[in-house]
Amino acid sequence: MDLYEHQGKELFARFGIATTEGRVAFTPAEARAAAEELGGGRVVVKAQVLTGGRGKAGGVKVADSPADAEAKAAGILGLDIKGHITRRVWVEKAVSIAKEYYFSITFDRGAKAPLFMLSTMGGMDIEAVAVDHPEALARLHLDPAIGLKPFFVRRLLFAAGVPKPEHVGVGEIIARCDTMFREMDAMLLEVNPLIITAEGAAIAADAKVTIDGNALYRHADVEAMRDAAAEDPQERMARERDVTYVKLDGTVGILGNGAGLVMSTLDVVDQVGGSPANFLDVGGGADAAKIVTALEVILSDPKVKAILFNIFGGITRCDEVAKGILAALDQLTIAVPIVVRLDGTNDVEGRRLLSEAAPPNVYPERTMLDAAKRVVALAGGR
Amino acid sequence: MDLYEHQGKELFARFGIATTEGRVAFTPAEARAAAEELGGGRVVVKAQVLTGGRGKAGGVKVADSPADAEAKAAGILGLDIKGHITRRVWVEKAVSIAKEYYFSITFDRGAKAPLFMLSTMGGMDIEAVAVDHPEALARLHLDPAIGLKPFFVRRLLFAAGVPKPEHVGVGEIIARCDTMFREMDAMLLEVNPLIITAEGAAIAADAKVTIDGNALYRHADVEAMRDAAAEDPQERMARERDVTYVKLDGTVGILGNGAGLVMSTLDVVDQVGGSPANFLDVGGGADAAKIVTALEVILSDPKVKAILFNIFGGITRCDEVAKGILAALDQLTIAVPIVVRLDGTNDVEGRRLLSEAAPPNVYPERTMLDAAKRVVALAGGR
Amino acid sequence: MAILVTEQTRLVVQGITGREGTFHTLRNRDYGTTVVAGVTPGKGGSDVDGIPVFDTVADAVRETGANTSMVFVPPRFAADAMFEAADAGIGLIVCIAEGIPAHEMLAVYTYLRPRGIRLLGPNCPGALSPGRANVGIIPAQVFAQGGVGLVSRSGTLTYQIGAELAQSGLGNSTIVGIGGDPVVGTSFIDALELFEADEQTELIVIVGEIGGNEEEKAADYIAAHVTKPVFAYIAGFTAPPGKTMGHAGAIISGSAGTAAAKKEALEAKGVRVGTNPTEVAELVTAHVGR
Amino acid sequence: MAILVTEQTRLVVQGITGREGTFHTLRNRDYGTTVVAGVTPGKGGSDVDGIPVFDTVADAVRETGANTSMVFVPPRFAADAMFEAADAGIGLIVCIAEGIPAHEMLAVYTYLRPRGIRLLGPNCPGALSPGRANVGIIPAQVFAQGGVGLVSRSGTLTYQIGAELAQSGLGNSTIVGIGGDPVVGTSFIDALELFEADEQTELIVIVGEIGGNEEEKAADYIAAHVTKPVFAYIAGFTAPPGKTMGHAGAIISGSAGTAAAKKEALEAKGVRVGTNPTEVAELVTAHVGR
Repeated sequence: MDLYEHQGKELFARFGIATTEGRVAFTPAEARAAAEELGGGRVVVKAQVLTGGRGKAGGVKVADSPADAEAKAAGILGLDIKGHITRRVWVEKAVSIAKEYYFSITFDRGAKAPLFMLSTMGGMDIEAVAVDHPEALARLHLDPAIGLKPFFVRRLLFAAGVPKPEHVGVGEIIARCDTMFREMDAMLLEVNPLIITAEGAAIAADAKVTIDGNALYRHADVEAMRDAAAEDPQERMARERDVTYVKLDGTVGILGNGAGLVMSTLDVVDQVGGSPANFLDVGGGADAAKIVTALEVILSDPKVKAILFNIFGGITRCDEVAKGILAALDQLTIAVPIVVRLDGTNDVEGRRLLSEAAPPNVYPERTMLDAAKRVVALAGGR
Repeated sequence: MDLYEHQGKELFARFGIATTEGRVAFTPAEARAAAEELGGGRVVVKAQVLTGGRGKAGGVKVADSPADAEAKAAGILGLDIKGHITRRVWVEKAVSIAKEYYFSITFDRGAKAPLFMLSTMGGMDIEAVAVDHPEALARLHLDPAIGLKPFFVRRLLFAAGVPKPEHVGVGEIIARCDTMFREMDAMLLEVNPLIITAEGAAIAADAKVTIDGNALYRHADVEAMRDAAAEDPQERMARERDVTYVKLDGTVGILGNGAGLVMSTLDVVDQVGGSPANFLDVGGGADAAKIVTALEVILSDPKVKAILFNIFGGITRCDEVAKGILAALDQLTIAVPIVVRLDGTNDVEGRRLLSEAAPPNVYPERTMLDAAKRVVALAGGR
Repeated sequence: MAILVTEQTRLVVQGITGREGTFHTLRNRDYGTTVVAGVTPGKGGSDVDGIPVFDTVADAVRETGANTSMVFVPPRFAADAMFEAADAGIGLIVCIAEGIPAHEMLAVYTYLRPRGIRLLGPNCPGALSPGRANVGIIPAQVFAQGGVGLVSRSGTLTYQIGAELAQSGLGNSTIVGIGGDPVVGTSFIDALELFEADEQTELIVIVGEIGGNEEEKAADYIAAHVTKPVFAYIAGFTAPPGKTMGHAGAIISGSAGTAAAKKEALEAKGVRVGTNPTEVAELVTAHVGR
Repeated sequence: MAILVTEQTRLVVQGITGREGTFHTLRNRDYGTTVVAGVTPGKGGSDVDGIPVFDTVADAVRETGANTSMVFVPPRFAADAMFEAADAGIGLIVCIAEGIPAHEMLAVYTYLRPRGIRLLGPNCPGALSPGRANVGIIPAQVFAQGGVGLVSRSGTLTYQIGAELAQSGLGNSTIVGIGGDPVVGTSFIDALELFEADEQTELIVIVGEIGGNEEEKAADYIAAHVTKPVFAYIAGFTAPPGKTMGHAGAIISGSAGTAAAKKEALEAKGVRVGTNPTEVAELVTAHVGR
């Protein structure tokens, strides 16, 4: 789950990471009030969107007074930044910037270790730095069996060429970010820029934080930060019902068990001339009720002209899937044809249930390829 | 560093370990006031001494009223328990005891892991339980690379045969004791008895805690608990001056560098007919000032009739030792003869310094055996 | 002789008394797997259809000589269960449970790896050596004994490939589902190493998907260390960039980690890659028929 | 060929710019040890009598190929220094520093052991292979090259024994001080295993002391695995029970761990034990003279 900058900074403050002081605002008037609460001086008004590039898009403005903050917020709220509509801004005290650094911790699945990156060339696109000035980007994997020790922070600071007088301040941010990264189950924690003020202090001036969805059960406070309004309605429905759904642009609704099989099904549908309307993985061990729910999610997309069930049961039992299809036909108004391919655990029983009920508009197929061809034909091609 | 029961319980409370409520008292009147503060009901008055067996010695008494607590404290204060004079008592609320268990964590240097021991046969001498009912004493080493996980606590509870309804309460004590053991750098943490009350609650009813002396620099609060008055004056002087000193009963003062070499010197002095007055290890890299200090410690024992310096320099430099001896002769009034054996790093220079100064009453020897024979002769035998 | 699970497997099931645990344990036993014990704290002394249940894995190992554990507990207890198995001397842990926080898995992995304790999963279907043993949830009826070693990041996709191979008359030495989570215990490379050393395995099929760079690393390993023929299938050619498809394994951003890039990397090292399950089965069949 | 420190040793000294660090580094180099680098954070780019100083061990390893580290930093920074050395790829760490908290050492030991990284110490004098290399604080002039492998829990007592052997005309393959702290990286058994495999070593002398049961475990190991003659000396026959004598190694309580009990355990396995340094030298001389 991705956090807004202001939410990330709320966590920064909790872990003692030096950051900017600010307030979140949903209206221009709130932005003015926030600027007043912050002392009435110069502030920065920043669009809160879950995407990058907001600076270039005009989503970050300096304001010299509360009235100016109100005006700047009015210009930013509602702004479309790469398809994300700005619905909130963060108003923070302006700080004197002497230098801009970059710091991040990424959960590196390939190396099976957190990757720490630090650069004195911050504030800009770090991927460009990595390409154009690779020597300016210090990259170090932390051995989780050792954990963050002083030597590791020193290596990072020396490798990035941070001047010695700044080691304490920047090192403190690194160490506290490590604590937050672990304790909050973060998958990404990025500070860009990490500012060195004119007085030599280190401050985390931006916050990009992603929390592991599997760990949210123990971070109710983070779960509560979720901005349901910003989510795609179908994807929200899917999440709330615990199925994995990604909306695509085509006409063939696809439901399967297991991410790999569903991806493969998308490929095959594409190869035989169809266009997938979605990716939907019901996961392992789905029962009938979950199948009903998943069908509801698919059907909420009006572009769907036909649906393909591609189930290869392992922990999922085909008889449960068949029951779910029959229950859905019973409970929902389903106008589109459904092609069903059942294989694996309890497949014989599942196929028997379907053939006995013999509902109209349900087309059983025995192989994945045949099922894909059939559903594309029913959907009327691409 | 060993802690008194009441100090251990202070730490227990800090780590949320359920323990008895009480007050420390240095006089019978304070004991009475403590009993009143605790509600005026039944209390237990317990001698605070850094040794076991106080129950048998009459150091633990139940008192029914504050007046009774005062009387019982009067009987306990001043009590000699295995050579330890009782100078403080712990007055605690009496609790209803249904069962007495045993629990401890020991830093097991052989296994290089903490050893957890749990038994439902507590309250008594656990060494006797280990011998007579070994099956009743669950012993488990904790893998430090895993740390305390729920499965480990379960293994311990099941192995010791703790009834299921008590798993939560006893398990909580085990887990919190583990936290304290690590965070306080403990070498031993023993709870005997761990009481199960009539209501089924688990309470740590005694506390025996030893803290790693090498880690005291980060536990100023524990260092402040030290009862300097209860220490041997010479051993205290040695500790404060950072030399390792153990007082023995003989007449030959012994000073060396390195515990092994000093122990060996004791053996050799004994084998050639002498009796060591002490063990004194100046440690590695002692400078002249430390030598003076160490001599002061040895000389504070009036039984010493002669002193043996046995130095084999590695990190310690023999010239520094020689300078220390000469400085001590200068600064202190030394009436006893000193036999000096210098070998190893800078030994030539050290011997030269001594032979040039040629102080009276200082007898150089070239080998450990010769030095031992000489000092025993000078001390007049055993 | 197959790899990982064989006639030597002596299985203990952690979470045996749960609904799924019981169902799949009994299916595994019905298949012929030697299931010696189950573990559910507090149910020690009972049994599941004759399989003795213990309070701790240590008890199960001591009493039954279990050497392999299958973890079927809810995700928030799974890391604890894996540590318990490792601490009790289990040599192979098969973790079916999914939804385990990545940081917990990192701690488990970091502990197991230098100690040589094998972990399959989490969020994996287990391993099946047809005719020998089945540990996990792979539907065994799909697979026949033979010479194809099959290793996959995906569960159900593995069954699909297996079924296609079976229709072509090809059997398997072992089918290994390594799981698609950010941190899994066994990599493609680990499985390739085992298959290369296994006499029964004549050729190897790896089933990958978009995201990460495990397939690319496998390609390098194959070029350097694998003498047996290797085929591959990659899922996700039509996945749009920047979307998370199901498990965390399937994240793509930019060109790296795409199905096309993986296909290219594998083919550069001589691995023949199919673009759908039928095609990979055809490639293998054509090779064997030569 | 000697063990642990040899002509192949390429030494980096952590804490080289401290007073003791500089003194012993230069002594080690004067002896002939290949000292390639020093590390002091913030002093990277400087040198100590021509030895380049780096900010981190990783830099030192990359630039100089260091394979052995000597740790000469204050005790509260020593655990960090050892982790740094291990993380940088150092294979042998020799920790001279003493006074390190036991729990910190436990963490270091637990990390190093399963990864095969050797640690000598802490609170040890290091290792000396006469004529080849000296890493640590052992006064080299006492020892000559020869066939006696010497391993000891005590620093200065080792010098004493070495001096007695030298007076009898006997030299050493390697002198290893394993340290007397509650947690040390190398045990008697580890050293015995290395000496047994070392061609230069003809016989082995172990120097133990009261406390713990390392000598007893060594006795069992010797009976099972060591073919070369082993002699021993134990210090502490006159130590009173229940007193802590110097380092934590020397705690005795009751009969277990006493010098007499250790002597008995060793003699039961055929190890000849002297009760003072002169006697052990006489036993060895008599054996060699046979």
